[in-house]
Amino acid sequence: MAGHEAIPKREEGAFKPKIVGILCNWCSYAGADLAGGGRIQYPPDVRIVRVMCTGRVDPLFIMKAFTDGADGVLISGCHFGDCHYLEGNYKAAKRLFLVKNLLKNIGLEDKRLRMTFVSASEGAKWGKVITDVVKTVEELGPSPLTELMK
Amino acid sequence: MEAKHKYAFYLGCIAPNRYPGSEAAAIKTSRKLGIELVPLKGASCCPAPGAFGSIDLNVWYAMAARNLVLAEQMKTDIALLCNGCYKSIWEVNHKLKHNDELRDGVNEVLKTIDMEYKGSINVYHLAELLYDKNIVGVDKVRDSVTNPLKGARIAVHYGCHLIKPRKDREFEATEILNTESPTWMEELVGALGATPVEYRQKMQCCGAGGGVRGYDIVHALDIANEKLINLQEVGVDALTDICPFCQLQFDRGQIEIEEKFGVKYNLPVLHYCELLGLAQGMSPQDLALDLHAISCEPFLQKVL
Amino acid sequence: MAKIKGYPEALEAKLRDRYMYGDDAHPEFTDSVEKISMSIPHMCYQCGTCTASCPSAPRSSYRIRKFVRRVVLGLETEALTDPDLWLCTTCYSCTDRCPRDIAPTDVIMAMRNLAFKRDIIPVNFLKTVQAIYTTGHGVPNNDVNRAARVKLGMDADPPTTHTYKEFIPGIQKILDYYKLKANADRIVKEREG
Amino acid sequence: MAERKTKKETASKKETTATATKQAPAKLAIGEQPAKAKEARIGVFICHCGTNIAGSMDINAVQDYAKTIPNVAYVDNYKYMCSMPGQAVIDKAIHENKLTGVVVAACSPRLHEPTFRTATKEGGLNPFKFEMANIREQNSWVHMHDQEGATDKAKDAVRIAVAKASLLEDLFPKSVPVERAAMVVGAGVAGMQAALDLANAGIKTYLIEKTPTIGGRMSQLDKTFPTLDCSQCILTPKMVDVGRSENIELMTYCDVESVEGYIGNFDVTIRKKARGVLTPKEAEAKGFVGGGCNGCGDCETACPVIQPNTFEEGMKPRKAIYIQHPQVVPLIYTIDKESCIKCGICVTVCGTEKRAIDLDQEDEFVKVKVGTAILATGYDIFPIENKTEWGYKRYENVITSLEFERLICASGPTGGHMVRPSDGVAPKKVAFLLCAGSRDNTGIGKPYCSRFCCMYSLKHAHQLIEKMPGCQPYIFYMDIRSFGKMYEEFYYRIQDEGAKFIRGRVSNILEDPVSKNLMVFADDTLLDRPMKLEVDLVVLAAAVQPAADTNRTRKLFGVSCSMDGWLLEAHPKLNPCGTTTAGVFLAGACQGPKDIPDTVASAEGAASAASIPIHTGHVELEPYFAQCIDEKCAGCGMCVNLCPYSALALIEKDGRKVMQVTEAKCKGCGTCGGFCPGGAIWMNHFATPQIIAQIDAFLLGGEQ
Repeated sequence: MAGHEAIPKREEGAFKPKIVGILCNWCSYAGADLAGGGRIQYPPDVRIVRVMCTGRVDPLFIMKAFTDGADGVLISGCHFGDCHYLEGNYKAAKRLFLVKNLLKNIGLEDKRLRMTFVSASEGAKWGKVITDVVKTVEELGPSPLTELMK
Repeated sequence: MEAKHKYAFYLGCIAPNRYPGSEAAAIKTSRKLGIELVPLKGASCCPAPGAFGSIDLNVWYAMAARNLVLAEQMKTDIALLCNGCYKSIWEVNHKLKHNDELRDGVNEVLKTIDMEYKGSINVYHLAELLYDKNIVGVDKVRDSVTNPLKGARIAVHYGCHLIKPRKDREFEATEILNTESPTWMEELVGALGATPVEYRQKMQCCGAGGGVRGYDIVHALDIANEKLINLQEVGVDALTDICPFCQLQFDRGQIEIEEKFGVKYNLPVLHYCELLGLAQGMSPQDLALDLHAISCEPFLQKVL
Repeated sequence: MAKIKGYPEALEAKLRDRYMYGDDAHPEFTDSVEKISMSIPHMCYQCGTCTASCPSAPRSSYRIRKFVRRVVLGLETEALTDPDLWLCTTCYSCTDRCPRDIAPTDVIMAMRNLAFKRDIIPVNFLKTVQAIYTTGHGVPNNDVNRAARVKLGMDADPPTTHTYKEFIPGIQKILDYYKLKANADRIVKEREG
Repeated sequence: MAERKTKKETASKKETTATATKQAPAKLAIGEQPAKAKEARIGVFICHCGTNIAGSMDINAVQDYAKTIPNVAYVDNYKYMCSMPGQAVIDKAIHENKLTGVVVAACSPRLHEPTFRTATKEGGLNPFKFEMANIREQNSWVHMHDQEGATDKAKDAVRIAVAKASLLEDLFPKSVPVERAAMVVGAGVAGMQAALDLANAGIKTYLIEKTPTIGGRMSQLDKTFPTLDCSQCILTPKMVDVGRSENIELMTYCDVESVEGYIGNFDVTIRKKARGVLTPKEAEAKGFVGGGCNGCGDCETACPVIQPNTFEEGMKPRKAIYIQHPQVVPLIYTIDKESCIKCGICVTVCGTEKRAIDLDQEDEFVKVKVGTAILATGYDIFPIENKTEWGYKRYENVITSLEFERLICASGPTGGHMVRPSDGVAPKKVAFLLCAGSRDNTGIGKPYCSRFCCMYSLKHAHQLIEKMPGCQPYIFYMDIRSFGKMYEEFYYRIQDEGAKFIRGRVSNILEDPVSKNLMVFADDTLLDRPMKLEVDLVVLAAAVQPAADTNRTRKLFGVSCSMDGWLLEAHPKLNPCGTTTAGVFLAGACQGPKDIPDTVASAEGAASAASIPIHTGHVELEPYFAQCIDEKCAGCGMCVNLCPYSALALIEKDGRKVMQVTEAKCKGCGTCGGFCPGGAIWMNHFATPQIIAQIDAFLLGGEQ
């Protein structure tokens, strides 16, 4: 039954996190489409940018998102060993590791950046991932950078 | 040899209050195997999973949690010798460790008696420790035997609540996870010099659990009787168990079966700790075997 | 439950309306059973693995598959008033084998809990409660056993609540928290006077 | 997806140069708004998809909002954008409003991007000036109870899409020639059928089989349902055809070692496992004219080593040098290296004429080039002993359905005499357990229905009744799934023949230690009574799972799998034979449990799909490849090692080192672009400025 119940609505004026989701075309984006077909319900706070492979994700995209005031960034690709381009997701994961450290150094909770692995057949899992990512960011609250940048 | 492993010895009800021999045996024999059992002072009934689980699971959780907290205060893991107690103490510990909502509920109640469940200890069945080669293991048990139970044909009753349901259980010794055709108890029996005997429907329940023995004794006895028939078919000198409640059902039960069904088996029923005691040279008197409803004499003559 | 036709009692019993009506069903019963049992009986596909594993089934009219079915359909009264509900020995063979990964045993326990809320409960269960309330033990010590313990060189009473009676009030507090003793006494009195 | 697109597209093809270098227009600082973005005129088209989208969000609100987005020159909505009139709306709007780009807010681009690219092209724009906003699969369907949230998300999605569309560039798909050859992996009935179809269509086909013979599972079966044809009788003609076909290069006892390249040009390395026996061809190559194995079998007779025959499910012995059964194709012996003791007796008996046996033969590697490939790796039986309650491997007389097939088969270990393993006596009562390990959510068995067990168990019951009068089959079932043509009629027939159907799942089985008979415990759910049935033999209709090395093979071809390991089709309904890797197709049970008719049908489907690019002669690749902006390239060369396809290289250009992309090798993953410290790599259609623009649009644009 998980995922099929309506998502509890936020009360008025509650913090609505802004989350950027960068998805690979072959696994996670397809998985997200499958979640749609299965009518798996999840919170609407993540905005999706599609790339062919998570390997395409330039650390600069992530930093740009945060400096633009994103409260969270989700990178999602294929499971290791399943990359449509053999090893793009490995390289993305390696890079993200560095970015996480960078975030810590500039005093941003590295929990705001998440990499997940969702295959084209894991619609239900996609629902769980989004729900969980949103929950995490909600708990962290608005990004401190948003204030700083102003 | 001094004890390497120390446990809070959770007694339950039937062992200390009906078969004190098994309690005595457990303490003596395990010391010889490097296990020190220290009393868990102020422990109560586990409480009976059948009765309390049926009435109100929340009470069951809370009462079991109280016993667990006593051990937590001693900072010692629990060892016990009864499947029923294992069901309550191990399973509630397991549930509370993995379910925050449940734990908070229980601590709500325990607050009224200035206790708090932390989930800081583990719970083990003595039989599990005896078989687990990282603690004792069959070989050590064999080496501890001074009076091998040569020539005795002994069948094993595993009981239910130690091993079932397998999907929730976690044992270091994975052989114990086999609920359909386990043989680890047979290995332990073999280690005592006796001959383990297989029989039909070995894994069937004794019939006493779930409050049935109290609710409909004839029904409960009929289940036990089916097992006794299957045991008679292969011919055994004794039945061994790792659960005093099963033991009660088979030992006292034979008397009741005779009254109600008019059949007599005279099959001695001993807790594995009692067998181990005999094999380690304890006398029938040291084990208060005279308290058994069914005389162990014929069996004893064979092995002593 | 079946509709009453208003025949004389004997006839009513014989010709009882055996239709199942939509309004027999109480979805909230299904929900509460699932909550208490922490299991998923609504996923049952009625394969009968449970009944086939059950030591009580061959010697009684107790059918665990039927009880699970009643949960699926929310047939509360039919389930809770059936005396067979108390014939489960909780051997967990069904739970061990259920291909749908349901825990039928826990489902039965949940139904028993709900039955107790309606005062439906065999007295022997309550006697255990009373025993524990006074002694801390479901099977308390007795003199024969005390003597034997002494012979074994042990204390006449085990190092449990029997020896450390100061723990008994705590136990009573817990049981009173759930009004268990009060209810037990009341029900036993009603049954046995 | 590439070839699906190209089928739909007819974009004017400008032959692009072999290597690509990005010229000035893209010299943008990251995030800088390029001039062309400013004069971009984007048309936004919002689809209702009936109520699929309109039902969960306020389309008008989205439309009104879209009007306020920079660069948006026209906004419209329509009930079904993908319909002909819907597409006409786009066409018309492009002309009337001089649009430079198109955004359609509708379903997933994975579904309709090709459609709307065509529409964009019809309107006179380059098809790649189109961007899609997914407001169905990833919005209306997943936020059905949150109208406000869905509407806001849709607004942002449109804004993000417009931002990208404003920066999109004209692209021209690259056309590459397709190698006029295909490969089929696995030579069961699916692989054989696919190979035959391809071959008959005039395509050179390499048929790769890991075992020494073709035929697969079907050759192990005795009869087939519901027609009761003898399985071997209808299969062997195909096997012979495969052996004979001029266009099929049969490679048995071979594994796929590695795969490189892309649709039209796969370079596949094949490991020829050392057979220890030379075919006549190989012998001739070695100069032994007229030599090589002729299948006489003298070696087998002489061989002293005895092993269980896997083809007979281990119920029959074979030698270390063996053929699996009399009808093998090719009829060439094989030496089992594990058990061979190299005594050399076989070499002697084979003699100096044939000189067929070479005990020291080593594995060889062969490279072949193919345009398309079909995976037909089939299934295995799930290790049913893991369901301990039924005692398989613990009780002698509990067997699997596949073992039953061999026991009842005239060419089987007992010559077709149906006897039980414990004592060789013919059984009088036989229990069939359906869903043995299937429809099992415990994590031990398989959650899915294995699909053909019901039917073959009915067939087994029929065979018993027919072969051994007086033998009573009991079929323990939960549901009989007889969905195929003439299947329900077959069920009716078997019931009529006297098979007893018991609607209950067997909880456990106990063996009588003396008679070795079996006590079967079940609940007759229809009678509502538990039953304890003593039988002589139990047949488990065991669940099936993907064949052992499926996972290894699929990874070589870049094919995904579903959670239970079955290979994943491109679309479950509309593209069941395709995969997400262009040019790779699926046939038969590797995609999911299938009976023979479905397997053959899917094989023919895969063959036809795989032949299309080959007959077309060329395919158009997504022009998503990387390009180097020489001005920015520092020639550090760090990207070169990142490329999994070694498409990048450092070259000398006007006296300095710059990176150069070989388009043909580049698959457009962008791993290099994601790394380049200087931002010197331009990823077509996913360029850094375009993606940054999307991020900015979401976070900086919009109603704060």
